[in-house]
Amino acid sequence: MESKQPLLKVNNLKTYFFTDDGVVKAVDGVNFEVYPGETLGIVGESGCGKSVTSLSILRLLDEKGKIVDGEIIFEGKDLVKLDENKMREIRGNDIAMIFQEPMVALNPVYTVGDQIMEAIILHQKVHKDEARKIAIDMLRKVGIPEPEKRVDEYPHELSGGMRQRAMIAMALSCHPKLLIADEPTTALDVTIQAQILELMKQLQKDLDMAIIMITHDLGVIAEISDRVAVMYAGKMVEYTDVKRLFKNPKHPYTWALLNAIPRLDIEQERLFSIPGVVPDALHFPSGCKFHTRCEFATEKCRNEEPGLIEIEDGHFVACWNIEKLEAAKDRVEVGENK
Amino acid sequence: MLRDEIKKNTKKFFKNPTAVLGLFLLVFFIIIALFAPLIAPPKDPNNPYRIPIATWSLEPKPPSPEHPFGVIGQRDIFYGVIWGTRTAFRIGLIVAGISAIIGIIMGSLSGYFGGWIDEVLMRITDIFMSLPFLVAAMVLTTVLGKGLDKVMIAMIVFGWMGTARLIRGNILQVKEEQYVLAAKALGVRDSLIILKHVIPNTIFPVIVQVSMRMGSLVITAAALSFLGLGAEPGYADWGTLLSYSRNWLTQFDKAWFSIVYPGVAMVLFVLAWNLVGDALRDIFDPRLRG
Amino acid sequence: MNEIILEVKNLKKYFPIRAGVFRRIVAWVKAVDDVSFNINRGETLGLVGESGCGKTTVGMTILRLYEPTAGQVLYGNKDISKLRGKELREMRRKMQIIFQDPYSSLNPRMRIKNIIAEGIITHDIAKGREAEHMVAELLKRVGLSPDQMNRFPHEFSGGQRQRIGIARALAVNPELIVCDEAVSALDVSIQAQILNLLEDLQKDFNLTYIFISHALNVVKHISDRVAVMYLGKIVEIADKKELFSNPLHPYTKALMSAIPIPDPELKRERILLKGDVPSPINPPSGCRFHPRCPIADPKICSREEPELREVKPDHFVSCHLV
Amino acid sequence: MIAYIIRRLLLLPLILFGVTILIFGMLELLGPEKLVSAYIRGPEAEKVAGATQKIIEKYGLDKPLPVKYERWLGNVLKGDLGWSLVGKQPVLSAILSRFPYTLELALWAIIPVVFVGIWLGIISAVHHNKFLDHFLRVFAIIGWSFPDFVFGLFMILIFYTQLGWFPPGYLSFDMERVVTSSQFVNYTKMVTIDSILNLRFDVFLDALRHLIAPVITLAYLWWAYILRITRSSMLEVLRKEYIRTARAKGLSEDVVINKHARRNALIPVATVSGQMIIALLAGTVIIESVFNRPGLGRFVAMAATQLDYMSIIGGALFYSILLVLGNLIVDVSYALIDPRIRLQ
Amino acid sequence: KNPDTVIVATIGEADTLDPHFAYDTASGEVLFNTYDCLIQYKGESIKEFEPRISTAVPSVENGLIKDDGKTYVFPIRKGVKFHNGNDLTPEDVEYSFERGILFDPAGGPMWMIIEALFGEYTWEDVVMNHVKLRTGKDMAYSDLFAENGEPKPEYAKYLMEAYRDILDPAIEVEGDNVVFHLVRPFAPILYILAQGSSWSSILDKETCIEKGLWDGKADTWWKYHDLPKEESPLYAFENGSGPFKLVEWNREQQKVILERFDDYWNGPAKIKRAIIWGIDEFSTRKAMLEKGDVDVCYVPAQYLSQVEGMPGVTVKKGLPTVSITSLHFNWTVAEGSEYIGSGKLDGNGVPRDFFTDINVRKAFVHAFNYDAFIEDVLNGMGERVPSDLPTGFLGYNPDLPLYKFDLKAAKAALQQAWNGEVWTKGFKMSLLYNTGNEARQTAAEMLKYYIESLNPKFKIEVQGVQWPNYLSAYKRGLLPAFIIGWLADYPDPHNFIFTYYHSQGVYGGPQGEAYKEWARENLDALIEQAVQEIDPAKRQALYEEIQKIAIENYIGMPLYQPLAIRVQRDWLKGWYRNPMRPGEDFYAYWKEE
Ligand SMILES: Nc1ncnc2c1ncn2[C@@H]1O[C@H](COP(=O)(O)OP(=O)(O)OP(=O)(O)O)[C@@H](O)[C@H]1O
Ligand SMILES: Nc1ncnc2c1ncn2[C@@H]1O[C@H](COP(=O)(O)OP(=O)(O)OP(=O)(O)O)[C@@H](O)[C@H]1O
Ligand SMILES: [Mg+2]
Ligand SMILES: [Mg+2]
Repeated sequence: MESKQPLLKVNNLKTYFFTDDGVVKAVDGVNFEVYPGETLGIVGESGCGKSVTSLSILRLLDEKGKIVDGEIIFEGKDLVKLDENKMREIRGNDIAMIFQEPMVALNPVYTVGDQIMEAIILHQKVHKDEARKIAIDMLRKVGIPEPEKRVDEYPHELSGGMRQRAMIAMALSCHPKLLIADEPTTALDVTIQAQILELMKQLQKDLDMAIIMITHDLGVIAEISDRVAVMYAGKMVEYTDVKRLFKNPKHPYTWALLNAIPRLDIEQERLFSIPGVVPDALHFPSGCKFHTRCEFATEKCRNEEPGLIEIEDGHFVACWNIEKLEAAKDRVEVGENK
Repeated sequence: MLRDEIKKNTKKFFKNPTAVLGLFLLVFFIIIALFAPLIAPPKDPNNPYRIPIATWSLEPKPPSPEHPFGVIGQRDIFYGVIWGTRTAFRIGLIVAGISAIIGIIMGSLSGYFGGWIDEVLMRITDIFMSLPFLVAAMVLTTVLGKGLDKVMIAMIVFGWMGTARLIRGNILQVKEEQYVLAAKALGVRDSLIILKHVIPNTIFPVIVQVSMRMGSLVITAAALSFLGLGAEPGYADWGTLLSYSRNWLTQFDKAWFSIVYPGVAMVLFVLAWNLVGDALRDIFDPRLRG
Repeated sequence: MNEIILEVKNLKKYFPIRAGVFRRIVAWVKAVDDVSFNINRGETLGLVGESGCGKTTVGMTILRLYEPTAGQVLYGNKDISKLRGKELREMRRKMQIIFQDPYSSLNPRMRIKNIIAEGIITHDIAKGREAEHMVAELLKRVGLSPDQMNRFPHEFSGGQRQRIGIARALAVNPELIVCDEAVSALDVSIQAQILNLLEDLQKDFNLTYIFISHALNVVKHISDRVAVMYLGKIVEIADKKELFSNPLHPYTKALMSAIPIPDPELKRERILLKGDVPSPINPPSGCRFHPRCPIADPKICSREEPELREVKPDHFVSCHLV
Repeated sequence: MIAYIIRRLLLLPLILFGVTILIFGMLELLGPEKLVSAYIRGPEAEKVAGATQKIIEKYGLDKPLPVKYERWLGNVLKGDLGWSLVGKQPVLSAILSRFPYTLELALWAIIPVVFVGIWLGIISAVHHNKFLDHFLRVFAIIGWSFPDFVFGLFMILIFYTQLGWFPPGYLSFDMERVVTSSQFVNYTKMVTIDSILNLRFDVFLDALRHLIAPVITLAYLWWAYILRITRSSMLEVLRKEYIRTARAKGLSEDVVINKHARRNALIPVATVSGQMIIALLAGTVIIESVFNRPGLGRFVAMAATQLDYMSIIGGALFYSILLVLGNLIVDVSYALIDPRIRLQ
Repeated sequence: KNPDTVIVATIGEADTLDPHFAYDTASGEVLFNTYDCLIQYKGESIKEFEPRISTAVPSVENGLIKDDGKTYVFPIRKGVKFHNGNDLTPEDVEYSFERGILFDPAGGPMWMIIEALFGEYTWEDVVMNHVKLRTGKDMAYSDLFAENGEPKPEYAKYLMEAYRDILDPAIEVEGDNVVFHLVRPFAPILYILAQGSSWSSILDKETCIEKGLWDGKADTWWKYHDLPKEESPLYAFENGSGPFKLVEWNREQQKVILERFDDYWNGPAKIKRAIIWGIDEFSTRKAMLEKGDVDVCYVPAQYLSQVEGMPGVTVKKGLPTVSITSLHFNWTVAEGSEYIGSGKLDGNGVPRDFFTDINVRKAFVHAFNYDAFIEDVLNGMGERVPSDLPTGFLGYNPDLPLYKFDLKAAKAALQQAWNGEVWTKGFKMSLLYNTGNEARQTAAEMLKYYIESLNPKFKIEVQGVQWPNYLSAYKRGLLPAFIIGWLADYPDPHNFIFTYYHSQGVYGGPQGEAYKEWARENLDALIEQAVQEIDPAKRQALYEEIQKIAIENYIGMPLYQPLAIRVQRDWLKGWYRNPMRPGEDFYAYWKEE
């Protein structure tokens, strides 16, 4: 992996919202890179800034949101500085995106086909009939039965799973190099989620694209990602490859999170619970953002913000008390594999 | 806390310059209405809404120290504008208030009970809505006979349907809210559920609606007066004052003060309510915020 | 432990679909179609299934928030569906519900105090000072500070609101609580808090839960027995350990395999189901699962409706091919 | 959808029946004494003593209610709405002959209202919270607060009294003569259309000159209204996920707004435009009176001031039929924009 | 502008073009220009006549008035053509009057001719008198008819007789003459027949029968009796012989367009086209006058200042009229009136018979500033008259005393009224006016102002109601006092004196039962005597006496006799003033810069 050049490199990204109530530091220093063909998972609880991160990459923030610092290097260009026209050429063409709610992410007054063809005509500069063919092809590829018929249907005529497939077809119609999937399966049933995840893996292989998979479901992360970034309150707290993360989490938050999920594969007497609530983005705590809920927190945590440091090769953690966690891991009985 | 909520909303309200302007105007008009007897002392305290005759001549007289806004139709415009403020408030508050109450009753019955009650009430609502408001008010006023009270009755009779529909829609929505189910599951009586859960959660849009209607009601009443169907001549009412100007329109020097003073009073009054209503809507109805 | 507290017999709930010129009923949503099970005092029955399969409807019908179309719900030995007026209200005291949505389940214009006290006052359990005292106790019990009882719901986070919902349910000393997706809307870290709380409360008050969720892992964690629903029917019901170690119905199997497990090294075989969940308006004939079933036998499955059979002690399955 | 329309069509007679009861009820509030004036009038007519009683008997004004209603409804169904004192004609023909004037005025007003209003609304939403937006908002709210007759008075004061540009009335004399001459074919009775069909552009321009002030007066308020609706609807739509999807595809802002956002934003606008057209037609009651234009509006206003009950009642009935049919049309067209409804 | 067209901007609009139904000036104006009458007023005079269709004006001297004033002979002009080209014959004249009398619509004008010929006020009364004579029974006209509208068989012949024996002989063709036979002398008859009286217009018999008017037969006339206005075929159609033809009556625009009749017997008119346009909004009318778009413009007195001095516009003021506006008292207010407060003399109302006390009437009469009213409100466009008889009429005497504005006298009278009770207890009543009539409104306000200034316990509420409601209220006797005007139907004192003072007069009734009784005792006989007197000098004396009685008894307060204003463009020539003419005489006009 190291041999390759990263496709996308995000450096110290800071995206703030300037609202009437104050400045929301939704993303406050995020670094990661995505290599061609790999899947980067971004995981974190609601409101931690996952979506804002992805929207920042495509520069689709609303007028209140500003990228205040950092760079987003895609194929050598800094997207933050790119002019709007150039950016538009990248959107949908080089980087595509799918959203959480397939119900509302499609325009209700145009047919699915229309909406897919739009991007094709725009980026591939083909004729309408040609575009339609491509669209039908695409729909078939994502496993929609009778694509010739479905192409002329309106979104509300499709089921949730179908719509998400159509969204995927739309995103992939121009063969992007990077697909950003923002919780693509959260709104779907598990059996459908399984279908979609399978489809995405398949398509990734076929098209050789990189994926940024955003989710709050650690199960999905485990299933699909190569590397994982864990976010908490606008910050990256841990960043490493998927196996290491699940086997040997180094950040107290990651660790607690893993133990808080009820699991199918192991018996748990009692769930580990993280006290308190996710802090409100307007009033982030000082120092380490997690210190209010962290059992290892010290005076230092309260006052100084830990940086993301590479504690071992390719494993980044932002915590002052890594050792304390190691010690505690033995104390806490998490349960055993069946 | 409620106080916090109020504080927050108040803060939001005061951040909006147009809302503040509206509130300022409104307060201004309220003060004028309250102190009308001091600002323009009535000649006949039993009948203060009748503008005293300033001169026998029908000719308009331009503003003078004695009649600061001039005289039209033998009446002192200043007096008419001042007491017209009271008239405007009376029309707006009474009509908007009573029709809102009727609307709330009809809407709640319809929305909460549903079924045939809903069907019947909604068809009745449809029927009343099948007449354009202005025309309907005009017809009923004509039938009832002239006079501001008749205009008000007419506007009430044809003015409740909007509220009824709004309330019904909201109730249908609130009825599905889980807290209503929860109350039901707790064994709370239907009547209490309406009173404690449903109405409080539907009433704010009605308040917004009422404040937005205030202005248009005053306009409609004035329009009827202007056409000669509303208040009788000599009544302290802006529309009536404006109707005097009709026949002097072609002469700028004789018409301008009779149009400008009551006209501006009216525009500002309506503007005040609309600004306040707009701001309230922004606060209470986040869907339309922006 | 084996006293049956609630018995559901052949429960059906159909919702009419009105359409056409005269708003006539043109079809029925068979949201719950012939469901039977029972619950013992003090146990937790998990109810899982995908969205739209009728879980909520079961819960609501049990509480008579919906009128059942057919069937019986016996509480103790009273048929709830026949109760009226005072008796019904009395019964409602014994059964409570906690909702999924922590936002819409609390009246935004009422203080926490009044929300929780509503049941206490309705059932004349206490009044005034005393009621307030009880509210304070309840708040403490669900892990909130009594100082907060004068606040409004929107001042609380999702997890806190869910606690308030729980306190409201507890206020009337219920015996049975239906938890409808009580933790689905919560973040993982909060979800764990609430699940733990529910478990503690169950122990302390000897509560019986019907725990409705689409998340198999959560159900597995909290339940004693689990019923799996598909399109308005129970397809499998068994003791938790039995069900998870030995699922018999192909749907149960598929469901289990579909759940992603947070362990990248665990490689499982996936049973991928075809297509979407069909609509409950015109459910497939025969076994409702047959169009998606990987092992369906075209001869019987599409024709005959399988019955819920006890294939092992206390393990019921409704499948022709088990 | 079709079922819905059919249902609406079936409800239509019911509603209209209700409307007749409502209207007849109002008529009956008068009592026979006052109704007499619907049959005779004028000081001269009163010179003959005993005429009142004769009229009451002749028209059966003292009969019991249901009998009167039946008779009245029977007449209404036959198209006999009584005699219009103001119109000097049977009420129905009085209404029908005046309606084209009003329709013409309303149509002319609708064009700027819809086009300009929607255009401004979109601009305002796109420039959300910028200067232009604030400006248009203020413009809108002032417009919404301006009573139409006051605005009309100002228009006359400025554009006729002072500047002499836009005269009140309907046509100037020479043109009037052209229109009434036998060479001029009145296809629609709407002079702006007829003049073009007759290739008389001088007439057209003259008609336009008379139309401008009332059209602006009528339109200004509704501009403001449509602007507001469009703006908030557009703002709501612009926050929708599918707009983000469209942007994520790399579409230009133009396409996003004009294709993806506008159509969705216009759906709620379509509903209010139905009400608006009705209100606009009703608004001519005042505008036509202020600008001294012939038409249904002024007819009704005159009928009301002169207590010509048959005409007001007939006018009200006519307006309500327009309204009911108008709403039906709006609902249908609504469905045409929104496939979610169309395909139900 | 428009050299051969005259455009008149006025208010209101013709009510009907059926001459026998039309009873308003707006209709009269159209009929005046499209039909001919037997005779016409001579120029500006309202006392002298000229021939028109009749080649001579009947007089005792020329022998055309015979039998002591009971027979009138009209020699009919030859060569007169109707607009459709038909010739006008004596039969047409006979038919016209007979049709009108048989038609006699309720509320129509035909009572004048019927009164002149038969001494009754409606044709139905004439018929019923006949039936009574023949059967001895007192019945209502409607009793003669069966359910299906046909006459009951037993009465059919009386109906036929009514025409054959009464009406037909009353108007007869004798050679080239038409002869009227009156049952008694009736002094005003020539006025009633003169041009300007639309009810005396000459119709074309042939066209009328074609159009479905009365077919001229004796046995079906009742089918054509009292038809609704709109059912008359002449409603919006004319085929007169007048100088102008009706081109269009555009009811949407309240516009009547007339065109010159080239075959007019007296030679074609000088202008080609005349338009009468109803524009209710004064401002609009004025603006059009200013721009020269209209030639004549109706201007209410209070807006006089707006047109005076307008370039290119002639304003003539102070023109005489034949109308009176006065306030009369109701001596017996009808029961249930809402306008007399409590109905008792308790300070919160007035008793129903409040005005029977002459002191009350006297006080009211003195509490009005007549001169200020005329000066300020009417801009001087009014004249004071001592009684309800306009100046210039027979019987008018400028030496009769005018009421004075005298608050002291008013106060004294009120202190005496009702044995002083009025003064100590106070009273309260309403004065109504019809909305839109600013003059009347101000009159009411003024009376209120001065009465209330006498004693703070006096309360008069001034209330505006719409015209029809006003009419109905005063006619039902609900108003304690009412302001009303009368416009002459014909310029004879009878038309005013009878109306205001006779117990059966139109305004007699609303003055209450007590007044009627009083009038029967004191005035009725005198009034009846006066109308039958042919000698003008004797009539003058009789009318003066009547007026004296009225003035002394404070029967009403004549507020003013309006003076008219003429506002027209300078370029319109040929105008002359005749107060009996209902509007413009386009035949006389031409235009010249
Ligand atoms: N348009 C916006 N205006 C103001 N604040 C915003 C806006 N969008 C997001 N935020 C804030 O930014 C923070 C991060 O939001 P984001 O949507 O990235 O969270 P997320 O991790 O995607 O959560 P979820 O799992 O709920 O989607 C939140 O606190 C949110 O309130
Ligand atoms: N009030 C209702 N009227 C009509 N249909 C209803 C109603 N409530 C539920 N349904 C339908 O009944 C079926 C079962 O609904 P239910 O809410 O019980 O499912 P669920 O299993 O709880 O789903 P979820 O996981 O989405 O909450 C669904 O198809 C739903 O659309
Ligand atoms: Mg997100
Ligand atoms: Mg559910």
